[in-house]
Amino acid sequence: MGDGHSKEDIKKHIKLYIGIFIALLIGTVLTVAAAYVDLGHKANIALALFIASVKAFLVAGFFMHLTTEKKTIYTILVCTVIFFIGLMALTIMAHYDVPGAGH
Amino acid sequence: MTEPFAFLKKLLFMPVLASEHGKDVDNFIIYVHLLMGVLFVGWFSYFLYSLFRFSAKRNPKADHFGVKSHASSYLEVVVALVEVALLVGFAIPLWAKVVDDFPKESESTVIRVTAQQFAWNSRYPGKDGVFGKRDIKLVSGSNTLGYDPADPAGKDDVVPPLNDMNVPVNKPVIIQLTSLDVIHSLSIHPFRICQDAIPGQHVPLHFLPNKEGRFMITCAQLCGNAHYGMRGFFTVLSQEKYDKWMAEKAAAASASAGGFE
Amino acid sequence: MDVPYTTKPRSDTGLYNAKLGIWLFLASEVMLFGALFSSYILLRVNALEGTWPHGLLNIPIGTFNTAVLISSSITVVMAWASLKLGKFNHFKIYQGLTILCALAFMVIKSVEYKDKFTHYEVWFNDHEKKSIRGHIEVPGEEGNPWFMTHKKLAERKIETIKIHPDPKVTVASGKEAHGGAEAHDGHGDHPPVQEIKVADIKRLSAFVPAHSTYFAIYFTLTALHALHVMGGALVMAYLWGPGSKMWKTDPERFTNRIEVSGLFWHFVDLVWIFLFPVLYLL
Amino acid sequence: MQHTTHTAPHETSHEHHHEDLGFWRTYVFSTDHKIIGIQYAVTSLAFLFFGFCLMLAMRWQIAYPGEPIPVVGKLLETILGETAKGGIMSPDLYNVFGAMHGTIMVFLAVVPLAFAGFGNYVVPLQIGAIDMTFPRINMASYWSFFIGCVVMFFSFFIPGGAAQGGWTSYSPLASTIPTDGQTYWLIGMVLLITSSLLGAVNFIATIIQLRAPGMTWMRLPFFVWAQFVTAFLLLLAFPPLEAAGIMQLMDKVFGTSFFLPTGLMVGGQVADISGGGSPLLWQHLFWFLAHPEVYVLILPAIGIVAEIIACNTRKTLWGYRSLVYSVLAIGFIAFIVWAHHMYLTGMGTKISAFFQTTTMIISIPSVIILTCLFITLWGGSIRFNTPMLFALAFLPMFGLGGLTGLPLGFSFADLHLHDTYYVIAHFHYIVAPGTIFALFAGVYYWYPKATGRKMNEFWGKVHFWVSFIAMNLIFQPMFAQGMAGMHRRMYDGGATYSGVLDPETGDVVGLEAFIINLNKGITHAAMLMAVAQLPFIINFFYSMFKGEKVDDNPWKATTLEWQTPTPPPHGNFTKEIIVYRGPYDYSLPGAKEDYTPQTEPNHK
Ligand code: HEA
Ligand code: HEA
Ligand code: CUA
Ligand SMILES: [Cu+2]
Repeated sequence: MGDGHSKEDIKKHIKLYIGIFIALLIGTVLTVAAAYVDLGHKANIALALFIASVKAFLVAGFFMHLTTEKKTIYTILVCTVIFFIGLMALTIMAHYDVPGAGH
Repeated sequence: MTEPFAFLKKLLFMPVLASEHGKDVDNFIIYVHLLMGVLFVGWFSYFLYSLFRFSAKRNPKADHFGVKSHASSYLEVVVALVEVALLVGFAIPLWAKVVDDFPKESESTVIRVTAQQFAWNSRYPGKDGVFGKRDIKLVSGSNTLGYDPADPAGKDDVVPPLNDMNVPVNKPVIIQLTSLDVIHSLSIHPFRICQDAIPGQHVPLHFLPNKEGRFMITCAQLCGNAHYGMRGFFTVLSQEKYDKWMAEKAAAASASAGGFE
Repeated sequence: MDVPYTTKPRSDTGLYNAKLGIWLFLASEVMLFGALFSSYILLRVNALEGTWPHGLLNIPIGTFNTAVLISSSITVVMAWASLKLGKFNHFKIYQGLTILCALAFMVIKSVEYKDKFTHYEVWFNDHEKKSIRGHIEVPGEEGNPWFMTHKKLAERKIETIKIHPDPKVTVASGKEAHGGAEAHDGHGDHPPVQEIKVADIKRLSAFVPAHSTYFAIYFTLTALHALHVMGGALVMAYLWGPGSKMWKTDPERFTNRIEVSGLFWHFVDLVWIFLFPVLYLL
Repeated sequence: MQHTTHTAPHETSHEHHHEDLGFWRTYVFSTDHKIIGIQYAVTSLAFLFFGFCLMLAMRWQIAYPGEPIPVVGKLLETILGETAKGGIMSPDLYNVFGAMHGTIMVFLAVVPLAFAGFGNYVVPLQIGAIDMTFPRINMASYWSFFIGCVVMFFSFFIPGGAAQGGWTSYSPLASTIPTDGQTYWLIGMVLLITSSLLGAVNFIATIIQLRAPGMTWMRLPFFVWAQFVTAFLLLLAFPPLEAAGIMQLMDKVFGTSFFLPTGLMVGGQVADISGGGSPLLWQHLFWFLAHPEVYVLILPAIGIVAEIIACNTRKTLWGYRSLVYSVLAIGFIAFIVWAHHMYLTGMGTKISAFFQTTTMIISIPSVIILTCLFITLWGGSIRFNTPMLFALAFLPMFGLGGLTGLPLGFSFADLHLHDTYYVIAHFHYIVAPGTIFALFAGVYYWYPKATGRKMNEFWGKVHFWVSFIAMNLIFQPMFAQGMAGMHRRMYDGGATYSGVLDPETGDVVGLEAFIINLNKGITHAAMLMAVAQLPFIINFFYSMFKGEKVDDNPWKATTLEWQTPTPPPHGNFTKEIIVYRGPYDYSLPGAKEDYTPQTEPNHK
């Protein structure tokens, strides 16, 4: 397991983990609070998804060590994300692009 | 028109043609098949020749490297270019015409076609040129299409018998297509049209029939055990005959009042 | 004859087998939940004006459950870090806490589910009339029945039922709606109990999947997520109990197992991070 | 967690008492990739045969609508009752058989044979690994597949029979047919998907982690590359179908409306559902899998063909790198072409332009692959043995099928061709005389590795020539039928749409009689095809015991699977494997023999 995971490193990591834990809790509170503020429907959605993405980044990046992962893993995940976005975006766009749009 | 292709169309077993844009469809199919034909004949001859020339009997010692030239790359580029040409020059603009360039409703025969297991309902707007109001909340066993019986615009709507639609020749047709139950597909080969009828969705399509005659509607989407029998007729008439037919049906409709199935 | 790289990473990829394996598996999970997510969005933009229910979930409980799951993900890294530091006892504690969190999550989730199964909406044949949400009383049933439907009412030849409509409350996103589970006695003013003729009812449904596409996707997503929680909890319980013997024989491999199961657990957490706002708040 | 492997005790017990595993652990619940490969292969060959039998019955009905099925008619009536009354196929039974032919051929026959069967047997050998990375997951994958097969097979015998919504299972049809067939189908699919996912994880991990020293990426046999990309397709494309399957199952079992719109009618009544779903959502999720799935059907086949062609031309594959980049490109683009199956669901200009473009782009790597294989022939010294014959026939057959994909790829031409027999002919040319021939080739080619004996050459050639002719007689006329406007999934083979007279003019409306009559010829050819399989089946079993004994490397091939004893023992290799060279060093200038195995060091 070597890299970055020696005992000293781990001890440093633990501090980071606790920091992230607190950030996640704050993020949760923020998400709920933001939902009660009426910013307009679209803005509410955007904000909620933004906070969720930040939290997801913290979990994936640090708890799952993705910030220091190997190239193989990155390649796999990047492809996956591209395909996921393709699936979602194209399906939804196809829903809006129908015959007689100018009709 | 396309004399040089008449033979190819026969060779490809294409059925009669009775619509304006159908010419483009046929020509386009032929262009693609020409590309395919060239590739097939070229590669196939090469293939047979190599099998003959390089059989172990004739050529006991193989050459590790074989072909050194990269001529085939040019061939691949050519194939790609032809595909781009077909795509940009024909397929995309022609498709745009089919799905977007709708004729004016006032100058067309407008029909609402609703598929159901296993028949085709049709509805014409009648004299006023306006269909009755439809509301999804009104849908019930006796009013499957959800037309508002109170709406005056719907009173003169004409509903011919199932599976039988008529239109005048040389006048654009707009069909608004939907389905009651499962997905069907309205396919009329002589017009080179095909469109899925999807419950919950109303998809418009248009074409210009340019030949009188009686044509068959095929259901092109598996829709249950009698899918194979979901046949209908689409008849293109001269304007006079059409008017006569329409008058008959309109009279029948007002006799039965409301125009409901 | 051992399959190589079960413990030590392969030098050119820098990975041991199980780590690569779990990431591949997670990639496919991304596509699984991703497809359901896409479906959620499509169904939602597809919904007819005003038919997408809002504010029917219990936000405080949801928030609390989110916190529970987040806590479990810190304990799960701590469990792994403890092993890295060679502190097996700390590992036992953290791993135990993780499993408890998982259990707590499941218990809370089932309470939420139960609430939904006994909470109703009634639509009327007269489509001018607005639907009513609330708890119902049905003759022959004690208290608030589970999973009642208009079909069952008709089958039992019941003629009238009573409904206790939910108080009006303001929910997330400032929208006004009939309150969800959080609007129990206490706040809001209670509209009077109404008597309803079964003959007037077009549909009656508890907040079950069949209620609406919203609840359909809510239950599908959360149940699938809950299955993952249970699966993860089982594996972690195994590694906490009988599986932990491996610490004595092959500590490095055991640590790897904890890391790999942790990766799975974080993923489950990650999914929830998105599910919570999307299902509860928007 | 589930991704850990062999526990240590298991391992040691292997080392010390080899024979102790007993029959069950050695042949049934085995974790050895070779046994699992053979299990997959045998199961899927049985289903291949079964899928074909379904089609034979259907072909009879298409050619002779309403006439009792010869030979098996009575039997069908006994087993299935009402739906085969008097030995005549009912429309429901036709739809059951049609849906299950598609499902079985794709998910229970070709994929498990090409990907899991050959893949399991050959990939670890070819990369010099002792087994798959996760042997126990490998076993779980097979058993999940097997249970899925049992569920699918069992569903024929429940009341109302198996699924009848086509292999595409479009909602609302599939979810509103009142029988339970679809529910079984969905449960079966979830099991099959699970199996594929486990298999895919295993293949990818194996290829990344367990390559022997010296086996760099560019020294991998092309078959391994093909399997690698295939595994990714399965890994990432299947989950959306699983999601869709779960949703359709919810629709069937819990009365939800994921795919059912508001106002839907079922059986003439307004459906008692919440509504609000989208039928097209199912199609998107289905085709998101099903297009990549067609490459799952073809890539392993291409891999097999490449191996056999290199070996039997005694030449290196021409353009190995282009081949590799092409399959990678196919693997990537395969995820964004799916909606070319949905042009006629009501698609605007922009989206259709996008999907037409990607569809054309993905055809280019296919052209490159075929070109490379064709050019490989030039300068070779071609041995026409049975595997080679099948592999060679694959090329023009796949070519024909692929080329006829091009018109379908344009939405404008699809107006005329959609859902006609032209589509049926298009993909059968790829999967039947294409993939199936490649699979036959693979069976003939690797048979000596698995059994130590060769299959009989003479009967192999008979099998080849009759099959080759029959296949073309079956599928070639379908192009004409499709062009003429004959649609697929027609219980009476299109008779209803044929030869009606216009009461006024007396003109014939609909399909011409001779187009319908082609049905008879096709059916007879399919029967010939069935007969042509007899030599194969007999040869297959006979040669196991009586076939000509051969040494470890009967084809004089270079890749690693031929560097092991035959059949390979548990653990595969008896010597340490180090790879020194690319996979196809045939007829190297200056070499003693006309092949130089990958394990041969350079003597410079
Ligand atoms: C393995 C299976 C497989 C493969 C590889 C392909 C490959 C392709 N397919 Fe096909 N397809 C199917 C299986 C397959 N398909 C199935 C099963 C269906 C029907 C599903 C259903 O509805 O039930 C279908 C349906 C289908 C449709 C939908 C039709 C419709 O329903 O209306 C379309 C449309 O774009 C399409 C296009 C293509 C294209 C462009 C390719 C391209 O990738 C092809 C590229 C290949 C080439 C271009 C060949 C190049 C060859 C040469 C250059 C050499 C020629 C030399 C000689 C012949 C000697 N296919
Ligand atoms: C991989 C996929 C695959 C394969 C290989 C085949 C193979 C064949 N298919 Fe099929 N087919 C489909 C996939 C496939 N099909 C799909 C997806 C559909 C659409 C379904 C739908 O509409 O939903 C379809 C539909 C379909 C139709 C259209 C039906 C309709 O629309 O109503 C027809 C019609 O003729 C047909 C015919 C055939 C024939 C004659 C073969 C022959 O080529 C079969 C040849 C097979 C053999 C010859 C078997 C040999 C087996 C052995 C030798 C076993 C040996 C055993 C041991 C040694 C143990 N198929
Ligand atoms: Cu309607 Cu098929
Ligand atoms: Cu496709």
